[in-house]
Amino acid sequence: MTNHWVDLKNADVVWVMGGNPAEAHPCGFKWVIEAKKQRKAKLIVVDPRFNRTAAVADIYAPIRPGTNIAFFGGVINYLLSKDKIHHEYVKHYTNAAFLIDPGYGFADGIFSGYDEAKRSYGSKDTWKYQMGADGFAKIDETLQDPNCVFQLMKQHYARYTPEMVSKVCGTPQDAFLKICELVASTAAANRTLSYLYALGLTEHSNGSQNIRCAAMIQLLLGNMGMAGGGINALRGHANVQGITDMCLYAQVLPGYLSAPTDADKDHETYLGKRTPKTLRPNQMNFPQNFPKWFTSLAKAWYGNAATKDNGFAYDYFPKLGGASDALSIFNDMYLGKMQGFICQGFNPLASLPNKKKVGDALAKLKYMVVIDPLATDTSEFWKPHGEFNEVDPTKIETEVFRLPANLFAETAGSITNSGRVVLWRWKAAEGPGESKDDTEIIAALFLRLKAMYAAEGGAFPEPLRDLTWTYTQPAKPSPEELLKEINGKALADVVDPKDPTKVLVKAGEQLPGFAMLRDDGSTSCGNWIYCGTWSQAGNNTARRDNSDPSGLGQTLNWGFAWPANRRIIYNRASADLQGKPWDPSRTLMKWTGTVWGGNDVPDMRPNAAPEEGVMPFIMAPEGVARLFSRELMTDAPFPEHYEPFESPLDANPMHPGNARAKSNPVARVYKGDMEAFGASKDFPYVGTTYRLTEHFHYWTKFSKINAIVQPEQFVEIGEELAKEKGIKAGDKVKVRSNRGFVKAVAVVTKRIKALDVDGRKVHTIGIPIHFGFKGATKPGFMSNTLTPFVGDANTQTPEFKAFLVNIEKI
Amino acid sequence: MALQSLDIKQRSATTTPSPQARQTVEIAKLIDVSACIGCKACQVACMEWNDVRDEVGSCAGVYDNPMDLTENSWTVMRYSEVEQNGKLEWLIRKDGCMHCTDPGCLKACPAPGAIIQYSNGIVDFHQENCIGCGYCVTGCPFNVPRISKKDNKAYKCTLCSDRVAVNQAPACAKACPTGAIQFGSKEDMKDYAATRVADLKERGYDKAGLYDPQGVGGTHVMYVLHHADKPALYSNLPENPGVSPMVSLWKGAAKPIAAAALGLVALSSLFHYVMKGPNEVSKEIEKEVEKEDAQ
Amino acid sequence: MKVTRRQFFKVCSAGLGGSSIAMMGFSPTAALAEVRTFKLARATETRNICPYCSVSCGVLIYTTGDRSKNTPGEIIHIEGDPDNPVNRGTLCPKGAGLRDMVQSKDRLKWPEVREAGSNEWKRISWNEAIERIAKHMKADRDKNFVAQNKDGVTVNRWPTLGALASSAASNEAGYLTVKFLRALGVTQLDTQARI
Amino acid sequence: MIRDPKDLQRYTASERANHWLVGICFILLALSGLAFFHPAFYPLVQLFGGGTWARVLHPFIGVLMAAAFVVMFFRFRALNVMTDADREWLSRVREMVDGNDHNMPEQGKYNGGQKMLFWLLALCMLVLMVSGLFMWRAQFSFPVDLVRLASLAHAVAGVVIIALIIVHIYAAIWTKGTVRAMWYGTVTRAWAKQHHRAWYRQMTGK
Repeated sequence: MTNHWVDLKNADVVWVMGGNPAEAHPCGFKWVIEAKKQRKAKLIVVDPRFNRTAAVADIYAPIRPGTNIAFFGGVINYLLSKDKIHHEYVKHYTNAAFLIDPGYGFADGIFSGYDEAKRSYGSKDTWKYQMGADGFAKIDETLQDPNCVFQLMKQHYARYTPEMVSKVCGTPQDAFLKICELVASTAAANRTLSYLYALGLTEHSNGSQNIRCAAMIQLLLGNMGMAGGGINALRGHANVQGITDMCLYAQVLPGYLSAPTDADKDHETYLGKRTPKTLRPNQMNFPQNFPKWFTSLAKAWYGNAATKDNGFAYDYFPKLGGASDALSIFNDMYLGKMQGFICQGFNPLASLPNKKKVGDALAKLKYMVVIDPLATDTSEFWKPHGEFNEVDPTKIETEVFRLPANLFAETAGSITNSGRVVLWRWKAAEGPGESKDDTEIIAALFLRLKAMYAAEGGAFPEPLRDLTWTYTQPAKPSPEELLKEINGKALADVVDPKDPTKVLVKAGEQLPGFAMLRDDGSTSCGNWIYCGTWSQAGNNTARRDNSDPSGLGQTLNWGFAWPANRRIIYNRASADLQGKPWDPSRTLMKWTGTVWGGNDVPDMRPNAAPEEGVMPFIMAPEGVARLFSRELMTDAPFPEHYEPFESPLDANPMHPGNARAKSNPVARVYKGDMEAFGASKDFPYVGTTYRLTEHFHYWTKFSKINAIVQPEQFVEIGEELAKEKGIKAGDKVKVRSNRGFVKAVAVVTKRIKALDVDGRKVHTIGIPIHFGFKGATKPGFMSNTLTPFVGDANTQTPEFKAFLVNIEKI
Repeated sequence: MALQSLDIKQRSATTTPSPQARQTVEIAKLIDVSACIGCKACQVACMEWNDVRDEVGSCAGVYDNPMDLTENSWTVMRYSEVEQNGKLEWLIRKDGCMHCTDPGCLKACPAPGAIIQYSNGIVDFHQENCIGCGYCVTGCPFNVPRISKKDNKAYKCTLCSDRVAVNQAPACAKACPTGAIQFGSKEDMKDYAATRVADLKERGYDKAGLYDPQGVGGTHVMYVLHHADKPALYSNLPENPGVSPMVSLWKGAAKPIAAAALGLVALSSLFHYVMKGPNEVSKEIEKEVEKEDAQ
Repeated sequence: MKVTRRQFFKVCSAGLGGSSIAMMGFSPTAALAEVRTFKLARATETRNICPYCSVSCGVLIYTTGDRSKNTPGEIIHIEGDPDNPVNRGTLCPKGAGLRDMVQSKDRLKWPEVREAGSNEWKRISWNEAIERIAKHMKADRDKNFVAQNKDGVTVNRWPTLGALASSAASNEAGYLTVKFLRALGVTQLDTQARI
Repeated sequence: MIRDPKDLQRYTASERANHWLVGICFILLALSGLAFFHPAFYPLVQLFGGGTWARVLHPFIGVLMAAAFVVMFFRFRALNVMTDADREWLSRVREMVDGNDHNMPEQGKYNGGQKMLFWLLALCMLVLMVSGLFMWRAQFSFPVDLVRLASLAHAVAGVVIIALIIVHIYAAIWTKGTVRAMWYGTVTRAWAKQHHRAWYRQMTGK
């Protein structure tokens, strides 16, 4: 979230598309209801199903799964063609005025530079800015240059007419236009729209571009950085934000530091590539501090073994050789390239696409370690559970270990909510039996391996030998010690760069914030964005002063929000060029004459006077937000509609003549998975998966109370399809995709309507995800038996939201 | 003896009034259906606070689960899909005890002290006094109480009388994520409801209104409805609920009339005997029979 | 009430006994109307955070006892923390039922192993579990570690161990996990966040 | 009372047992039923071991009574067919009540009043039995409106039957020499001649 949960109450319009907060985040959704009650806000819901969020919406419109970009494109076209944009904001705070390479082009659904053989945009040179002789990007403040982003954008989205939107999405035109009108009303400086989404946008083969669309609309309306505005990813798990921040994934190191790859052969190359050049004069270009962050991390991990001479233990950091994400890992596993697998609090048998493939992959391992509080389905992938899991254990050689971990109530530590607020939790009880904290389990494994390497030697033992492990009880690192390490401390006196005699932080002291980080090895910090969580003042995540003097819900003394306790990021954009708030009644930030002040921690150098022209988007080397994403995305600089990989249509209605442009032309598809896609003649209906409010993923099926309120797997179908197929509510049905089938109870509803798409009728079948063969709910099939093994071209998030199925009564 | 954490207004099967001197605040729970997302948090919070768990059931082709109120499910969400003038609405109502001012259950209950109405408006069942006859079910105009198959006692929402007694809100009201359930004095709740109704009218729901049915003297669980003119849309919420005339007659007029009638019959018999004397076999006939014997 | 024959005889005899006692004047007095005692009285309250979605609602966990040495507390109730500015004491159906998750019948209590080809779990000690896992890992790592790629660039990675990390673990647990895995050279690493 | 071998057998042992089975059931049912009906009578539940026991036992006793009554009904049905003489008797019942039975028409084994009582009891029993089943929540579940109607009907029929039984008992007490018929089965011939002359003739042939 750019904003935070309570801030939703400051919105005038709330637009939910690609999420279902009433069901998945009810307690956060209260702030939408609050906005409706207190500000007379209007709620827009666009979703294939009339869901429980729609039940309290002011406007609901249906949409065919997988066609969000067509819808967004239509809204962008409406805003641009009707001139309903926040002009000042767009001109100064976005890259609308930037000139793009004249070679840039877009034809028949494909952008310039496409390499069909590699299914990628090999050269993205034409997607770059025109650079001036001064070394900065060229701009045209009049926005008239045909190569400026603004004009290119107008041209690109002119094709997304209301008729086209309706043709592609199946959304009735009048509903679409009503939504456009309401969205456009927030172009006014004193009105804001808050955009809410979750996996309904991300779980598509063009998921990242979906989100970019929403961000572009918010920029055109001038709603980014505003109270009651922003792009708000609702996010799934309690600490999905924190674990993402800690970067437990291959591409980055803690704090989103891009991890070294094979191309970064040494420390210098590595840092050089990751320290961007400023693209416009006077901009902060904050990422240029990358070397300070990386060095401090290396010092936190390898202490004295990380020296200037060895590139701060650069070689201790493994280099990424290729794709590495849940899909690629399981594909490698499936191909027999993996030996072991550690599964910590994760149930991939249920949560990755194509259950059959996942199970087969696990069966090829030599060993698997499950660390979990619960007896998950994954831990028993080898065990026959009737028709729900048909396997032959005698043929599965994997040795599976199951280690009991403590749950939230049994462990202390911090978590980070989707509003980026880091909060401390206290231990309430002991875990059952012999269960242990995750940290104890990791420590046990580490200490054993370290001892074994020390005794026997082996491959590259140095990182294990040198890894800092200075915890008071090495077998039991305390969360307090760990958070202190994450925050970081001064290893030597940290001095003011402008005045070396002035000591800012004494050696040994906890750092107050990331501004103190140094690239000379004098600071250590496990995660730069968490710097400030445990300063000399103590544990800031445990702060419990919930006072809210501004009334905006900022509660600056409650826990600690990264970065720098900032509650709304880009908040400098809530004021105009001169530093006056666009809406004084919701002031976040204003120029006081000497410094930036207001009701938040400024997202700006505090003394950067408006005359300096330092723009609000300090993490971008341009200083402004990108309507055109240059070469930063793999698949498009402007989002473009492509069909899901399993589409009920024969062609992309926007590019009927070009088969290459039917689905995302650069999305990765593995061998075998392409063949496993189904065709619309065999599987004529669109399947989409989702959560129900009564359950949380694959956990609450273990909780009796939740099993009581939603006991059994079902699928939802519209009345019209039900009639066609002779299905009544409560009947057992079989839903098939090209990868398998599930049996479930039919819920027949008025809430899913057949849509009129490109001249044909498209029915949608809704498939909740929460059930499996383990737990207190009735044993059932896993919905991922049906889903296709393909992900978003940028993030590889699987396409769970749009695929093809058939249905029959049994 | 400690005995009473809330003042009692009336108790079942008791002909004399309870102490009435203390004036306490009447409370109410307001359910704003227009803000309800049907998430069932109230259902779960209720089960959790009251330590009741139903058996895990099955899906019957609808979102409702458990399908109906039971001795372990004191509140359930009822979902109805309503399409009017081309507009689809998903009307979701939290069903449970309404805590009537004139409670039909209490009226019908034959067991003294099994049903108590507190002066704050809560109608509570005391299972230790309950004899399991089910008259409360017969008496209730909202079809709420349920008799447990396990112990044959009647159960229903207590409005968390144990929480309210220590000045806490009912578990459902505290949990409700969207604030669709509010809890406070009945007067405050009515005022708040008025603001909600005004908001709904502004949003085009001309017939929005408060459901506080006077047929049962008003209730201590009230609804804000977008279509107050058609409560039946909300999974058959009764339009004009009242204690059934049959129940009123049975547990009302019938009682004194019957007692009087029986007394009258018994007394008439007595007085008849006293006044007319016994109906003995006449001497004449005895003699006749003796004569016959002699023959 | 369903009454079996045997129960019925019991009923008869008990009824007879009961009624004769009653007739002699031993009838029990009716219980007075008292509400259920507030069940949290003197329970220990701990502030925590719901582990489900990322609204991260504050919760209050109530345990029996007072944390004295001999009374390991049992969780008796969980409800919303009114101080938390986001949830303000409210909880959703998942959060409101957290106690049933903590006390789920499917909680793991001790380390177990399922050996190759077996159809069952075997309980093992922590020591054995860690030993066996570490042996597997070391053998795998020593065999499959890639110090340099084919272009001679030092890459120091272990490509044959995959790891998927929880999105429910604490920041500290996540941090320690990534620190450990990266030190081993693991690159086949991903998290729930992607899904 | 001295028993005379010439006394007339009015009821067989089995008929008497049948009657008293119904009678005992009735008393238990009336006591427990009244307890449920009116709080003033609630303390009567103590006779049954408390409210819950009373609630549990009442319907079972009811079933027993119903069964016993059905037997009794078929035993006595034929004897209770109304005749013109009964109707005549009934039309002059005031005289009877007044203690002046000299001019009452000749009656068979049962007079018009007894016959009417018989049929009214049968009717009440039927209503009680059927409505009682509807109200028996421990065993059955019927639509609530039906249960409400049943509850009212049960109460009304219950009160009526109690009143009838009071009349029945009183009549037995009032008419001296009657009660023994139900104790040991016989009545004196004089009693029979006085109150049921037609039956007397039939029995004695006189």
